[in-house]
Amino acid sequence: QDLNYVLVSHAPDSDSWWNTIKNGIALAGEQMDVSVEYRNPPTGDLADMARIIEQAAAAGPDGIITTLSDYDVLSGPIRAAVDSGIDVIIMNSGTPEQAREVGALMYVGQPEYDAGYAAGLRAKDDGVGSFLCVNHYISSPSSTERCQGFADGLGVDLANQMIDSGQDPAEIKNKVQAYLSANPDTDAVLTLGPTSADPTLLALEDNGMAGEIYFGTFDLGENIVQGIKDGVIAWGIDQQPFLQAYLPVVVLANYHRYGVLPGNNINSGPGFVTADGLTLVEKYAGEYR
Amino acid sequence: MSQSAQPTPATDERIKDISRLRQSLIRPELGGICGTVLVFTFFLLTALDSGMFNSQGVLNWSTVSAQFMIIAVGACLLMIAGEFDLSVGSMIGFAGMMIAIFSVTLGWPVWMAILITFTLCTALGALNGFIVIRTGLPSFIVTLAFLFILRGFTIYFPQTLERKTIIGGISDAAQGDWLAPVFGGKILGWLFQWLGEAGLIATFERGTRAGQPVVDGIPMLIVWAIALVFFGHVLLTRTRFGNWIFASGGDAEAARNSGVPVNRVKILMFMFTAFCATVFATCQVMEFGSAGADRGLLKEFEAIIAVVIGGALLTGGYGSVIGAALGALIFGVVQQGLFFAGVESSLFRVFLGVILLGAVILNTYIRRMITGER
Amino acid sequence: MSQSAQPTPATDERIKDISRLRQSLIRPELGGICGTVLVFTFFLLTALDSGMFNSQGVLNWSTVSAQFMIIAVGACLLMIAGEFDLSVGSMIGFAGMMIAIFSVTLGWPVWMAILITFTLCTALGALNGFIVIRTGLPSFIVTLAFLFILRGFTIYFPQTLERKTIIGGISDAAQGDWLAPVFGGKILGWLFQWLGEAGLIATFERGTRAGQPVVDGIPMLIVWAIALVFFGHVLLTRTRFGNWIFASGGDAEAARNSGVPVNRVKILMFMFTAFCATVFATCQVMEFGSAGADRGLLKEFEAIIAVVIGGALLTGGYGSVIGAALGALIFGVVQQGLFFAGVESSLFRVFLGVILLGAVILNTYIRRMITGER
Amino acid sequence: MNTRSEHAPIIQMKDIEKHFGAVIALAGVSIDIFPGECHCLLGDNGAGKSTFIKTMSGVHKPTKGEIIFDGKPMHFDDPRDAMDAGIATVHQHLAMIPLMSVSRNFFMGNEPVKKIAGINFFDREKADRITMEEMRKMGINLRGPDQAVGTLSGGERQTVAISRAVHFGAKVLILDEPTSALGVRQTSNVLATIDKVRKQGVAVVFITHNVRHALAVGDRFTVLNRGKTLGTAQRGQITPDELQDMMAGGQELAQLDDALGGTV
Amino acid sequence: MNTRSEHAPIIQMKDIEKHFGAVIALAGVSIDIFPGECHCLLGDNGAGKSTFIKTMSGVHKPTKGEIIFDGKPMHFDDPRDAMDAGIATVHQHLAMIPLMSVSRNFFMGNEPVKKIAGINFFDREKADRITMEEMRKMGINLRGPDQAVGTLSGGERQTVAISRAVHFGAKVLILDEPTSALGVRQTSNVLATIDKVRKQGVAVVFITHNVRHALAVGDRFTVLNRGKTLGTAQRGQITPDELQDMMAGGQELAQLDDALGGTV
Ligand SMILES: Nc1ncnc2c1ncn2[C@@H]1O[C@H](COP(=O)(O)OP(=O)(O)OP(=O)(O)O)[C@@H](O)[C@H]1O
Ligand SMILES: Nc1ncnc2c1ncn2[C@@H]1O[C@H](COP(=O)(O)OP(=O)(O)OP(=O)(O)O)[C@@H](O)[C@H]1O
Ligand SMILES: [Mg+2]
Ligand SMILES: [Mg+2]
Repeated sequence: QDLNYVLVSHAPDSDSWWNTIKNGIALAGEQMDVSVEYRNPPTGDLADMARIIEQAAAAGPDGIITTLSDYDVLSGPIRAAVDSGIDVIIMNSGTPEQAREVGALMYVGQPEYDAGYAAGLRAKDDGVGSFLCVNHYISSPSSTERCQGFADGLGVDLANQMIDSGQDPAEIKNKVQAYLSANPDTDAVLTLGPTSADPTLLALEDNGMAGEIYFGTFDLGENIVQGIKDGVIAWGIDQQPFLQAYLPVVVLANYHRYGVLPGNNINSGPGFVTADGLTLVEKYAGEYR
Repeated sequence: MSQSAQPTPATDERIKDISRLRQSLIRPELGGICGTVLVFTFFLLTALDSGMFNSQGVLNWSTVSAQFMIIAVGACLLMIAGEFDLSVGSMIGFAGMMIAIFSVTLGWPVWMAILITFTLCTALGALNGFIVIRTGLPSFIVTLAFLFILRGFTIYFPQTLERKTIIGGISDAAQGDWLAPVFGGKILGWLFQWLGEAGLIATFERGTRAGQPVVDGIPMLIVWAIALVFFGHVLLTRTRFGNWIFASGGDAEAARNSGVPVNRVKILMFMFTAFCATVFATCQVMEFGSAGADRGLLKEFEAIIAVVIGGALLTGGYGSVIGAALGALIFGVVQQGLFFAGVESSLFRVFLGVILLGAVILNTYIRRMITGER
Repeated sequence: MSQSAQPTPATDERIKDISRLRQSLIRPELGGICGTVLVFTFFLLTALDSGMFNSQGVLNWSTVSAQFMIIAVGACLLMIAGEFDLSVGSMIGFAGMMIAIFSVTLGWPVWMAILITFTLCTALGALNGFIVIRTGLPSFIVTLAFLFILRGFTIYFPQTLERKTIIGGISDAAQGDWLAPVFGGKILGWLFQWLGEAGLIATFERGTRAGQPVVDGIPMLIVWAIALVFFGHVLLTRTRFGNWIFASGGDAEAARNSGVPVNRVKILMFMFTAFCATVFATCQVMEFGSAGADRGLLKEFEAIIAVVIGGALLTGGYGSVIGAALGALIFGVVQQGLFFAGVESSLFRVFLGVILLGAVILNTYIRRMITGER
Repeated sequence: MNTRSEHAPIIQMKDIEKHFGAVIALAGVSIDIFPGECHCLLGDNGAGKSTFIKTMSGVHKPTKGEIIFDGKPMHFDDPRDAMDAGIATVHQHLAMIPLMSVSRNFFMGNEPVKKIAGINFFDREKADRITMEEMRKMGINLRGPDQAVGTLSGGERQTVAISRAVHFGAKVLILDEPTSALGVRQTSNVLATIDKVRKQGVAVVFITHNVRHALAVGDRFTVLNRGKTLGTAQRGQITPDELQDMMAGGQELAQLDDALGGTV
Repeated sequence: MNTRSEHAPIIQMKDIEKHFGAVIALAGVSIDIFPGECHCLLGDNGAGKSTFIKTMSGVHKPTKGEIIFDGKPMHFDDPRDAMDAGIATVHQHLAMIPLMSVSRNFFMGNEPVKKIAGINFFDREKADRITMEEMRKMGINLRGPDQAVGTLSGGERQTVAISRAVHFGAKVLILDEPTSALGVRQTSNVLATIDKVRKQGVAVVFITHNVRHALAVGDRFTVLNRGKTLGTAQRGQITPDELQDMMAGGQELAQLDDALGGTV
């Protein structure tokens, strides 16, 4: 284990989606025989995240894998890390251009706005004209970007179609129901991950709109996969977090050992997971998917 | 003796008169009652046609209020006993996670997982109380420490055991279990079925359940909330233990001198708070079939807010469970009502803060009238 | 009179002896000092070769500790004055957002944005204090309301004005501003330049800044922290106002009777807390160039924890700014050190809770020795 | 009145010591209390009077020494044990909770219960009725049983506390400086109550700094000084001046008294 | 001692009324205080004594009435104004903060300052020195000036409070029941201090429930009853029994006193 990589995320401790990431780097570390670490700001405060990147740089690893969820905040520390001789790969959020700007080797991921936009276009094709975006993490900018992208893809104004649902499942469920009964002509529901998708599923089941209303979601989870299977959820946008974590480790290890580097960025998503070909997805949802 | 027996004459020329009506009105719950009337009036006027008051809408805000009520009852009794619990939210997350780990990861029967979790969590509540009693530290600090410790374990356990922070599959495990429906089931389904058939409540017009009534029963969550409020209210006002709770919070030293087992009362109240949090967690886990490491965030504040809106005194010795329940109702109705009324949702927090301030000022005024405090 | 003048004989047969050494050791900061020594020993043993103690590493945990210190100083003085501020975290988010909105959305010069934000936020602090004083409500409740109100506005404003919850581009706006570097700049650049050239600290290996030292100065954040700690310490221990702070927190009624302007002291301390939060927010915004709606979450607890670890009494009237600064240092070093030591990060909260409990118990013991309290 | 020779003592405190950490509050105090007597406990501030009666009423456990109650050695684990045995105490810092109603305060720790469906409920009507009655007996007209104690005057509170102790059939009634903050009228009220209670055969332990209050109702007088007893005197065996001197620790005050006309 | 005829009054309180919401605490009280006299304020619990002296010391603003200090009408906005004018008060509920050191308490609200670089700093050495000195004068041996007040006994705290008031050159010293919780020795200490202070020409207002304490040092006696004054009497114009009767509201107590030997 001569090589040593650190992955710094922007997610608070409890965000379940990042598990896949943790599992991804752990597996890659094992397979490539390098040591990997996962770090994150406990409350999801991006300013704290900047400090963690600085800390990681101070510890002098061979490479840092990190997100670029706010270019303003993170570009400084990342560039400093790059300049002090540490190789950096940007994953998950940010854009390829921004990654190049800060001097990262490459970008692996799915820009949030673009993913939302793609989903919006797809929904527009399916005849959706209005929607409800269930934002369970309103204070985080990337979640708002997803909703904004979706609205722009549909070509409508976001306005009041995004709700601050909080993270309590019962509150999410009841808020979705409240919104839908107050706005019965809503065409579609968009959730931003398992935290909001699971209660929304129950809410739709309860008020009989399951299968009736157009339902799309970001990210996968056990219940989401089940929902897709049952035909309640039209699609899940899979940005394949596993790849976002796994590939950078592999790339870095190979680069450091053999000097080989892919010539381009890797778009891990957006891939739309629909009812077709769900077996593996189902098996590993929440763990590697 | 009789000759010196008029220290307070029946009428006191030094006190201006207070009308009978006003006197019969001032009760600890008055603030809560006013608030409830106000809130309902407001939403009846602004959101009547938004579906907030049809059967579905009513169930909607009732469920949310019931949630708040469950934790508010525990927080209320504990606050009257003079202590505080900031670890309620973390306890909710922790309890849910324990049930999931026991039943899914370890594969125990669900009833056993639930019972062991209840034991474990009330024991943790007792530990909280024990530390507060033994060290004499303010419960704010002790339970703040537990807020962090419990949340840390809630994230750490599933991550090391299952490599994820949401554990699902509890619904499957709970299939056919005898205890699970006590928390996750619904009652009176036949009544709503009948109401639906009789056309008294709306039925689904489309979708998988077309023809069924939109409300197919009362969730056990609401039953638990009512039961706990009833239990708490009777305990507080109708039993000697209730008197001890007031006494412990009013002045622990004086109560101890009078023979009230203050330490026991306080520890029991910490355990009861933990119990309520566990009920909350169990209902949630049984309804949603999964436990997440982020469940219950900030619930401690919500419980305290409901209790304080309901007229309890933050420093103990004064309050009412009915008041706390009304506080929870106000909280739930406002939160959901804003959605029905279509108010920009990020303003909810602003409303909450303003309501809290207003309610507390009103309650202080009422309390001063009742107790003659200065 | 002289004949009755021995109420306490020089030696009292009813008090057992306490050694001189022990007596000279017991000071309010003792807990903080012990903790600091312990923490540094621990990390020197476990994380020495992890880069924690090279120039970059030191700067890293110093910066984090400095952040905690800035809000801890305010919280400490306020707590000694007998009050509490739960709205610190929201105030940080709010202040940052205001600066961003003024300078980016409204296009005002940055210095004006900063000055107006400072005015606005200290005015809000004064409002907090004013409500507490006028209504006699516990500051826990009042500032809890403000926690929600301010956070609500921090989300609402950028969303309605800019349709996003993060506002960037402040760095560009701050270019050439005279006030911005006071918060976002660095000092002693020449010293580090020289150290780098002399090969005493690491330099960048590549990029546009190749050859420059990795640490190119001491951030103003650290300067602010030191300045505020110094100011707070002198104010508290060396001025009459400091005596008034102690008195207001120790017993407001007694202080008032002795002619201490308690209300003024408390309101000023609320304003100072808000000022510290605004300093924190401004440094952050100037360093990172953007303001987000989620900045400062839970910072109120972190401030209180640092203060309490540093030996202040939650109920007021006792504490030390140096202690609070040490508490912040411990907090920062532990938080960053665990990363250096490679400990599973979800366990951080567990550590934090345990350290908090341990520190508070130790401090209580020390305080009882000092004050003879029972 | 002084029934000392007729009865066995109801409480014997033998060689009681009590240490608080580094402070020795009691260094071996022995006292006998007889039924129907009013035993005055006098002494300087910090002499240990409150500490002494707290060991008697089960609040503190003595570090050393023995308590013999009704002929049997007793170990009180907490105040309830002492109360159950018949020792009622009105503490120096009032054992009343201002925010609670008079009737709840009156029965605090001794609530009457009635069984409904096998469960013990607090019998509020009974509590209210008894409270109103007892208060009327003591000459206090309440607005109602649910009036908060916080609205009563100091003298009234003291009276509630004493009548509570008497009501619960105490064999021993301990009063810790009940008159120190009271006006003349309230004071004579309290003293009259003590007199009445004593005549009912209850043993009264009465702590005061005021020699005249002590002499007004006391049968025997024990003076504590710095955690030790200076001995017990019978009524009539001691003059007020002697008692005063003992309390102040001997002749020290003579000159001062002179200057002020000997009227302290 | 009674310098009444020689001087103009230092404080005249004219027709003071004070209402708290629905409670009329003072219903028009007038009093003159002369330099060098000890003016005793007596009365039942709740008669309004504390409220009255609080209006005098600037804690409360009177609802009606006028305060004339040294011949000029005065309006005290807060206690500092009164202190600056030379009125020092030792309040019934002690104005001491247990967690703070003796020297900080001694100077609370009156901290000595020294200028360093144009900034006023709290002059600690001076504060410590003066405190130790004053305490020694009063016969209290402190461990050090930074000993916390919480470690002092009740009598010692009272003494600190009084010596603080005297030290700051008060022209008027107001003491609200300074002796109510004190032992005999501490009480005589306090009375001796009052005597000494009075002889220095300071006007003392002394509130007590104890007729004997009042008679020991008082020059004039004013009795308050239910917010009104029953008039002021000169020393020698009134017998202790008359005073006692006035305080208790007349003859009501006669029979009770009989039963208890007239020694209340
Ligand atoms: N819980 C305690 N911890 C430590 N010391 C104590 C405690 N209680 C009392 N003491 C000390 O024991 C001694 C006796 O105190 P106690 O209260 O019994 O005196 P007292 O005779 O009742 O005085 P007073 O007349 O002022 O009420 C004092 O020195 C006091 O400081
Ligand atoms: N801040 C206040 N608010 C309302 N009522 C008050 C206030 N302060 C005093 N009172 C009332 O005013 C009356 C006079 O009180 P005060 O404290 O002046 O009596 P006192 O003569 O000092 O009695 P004591 O001898 O018991 O000290 C009482 O009825 C009291 O309840
Ligand atoms: Mg005592
Ligand atoms: Mg008074």
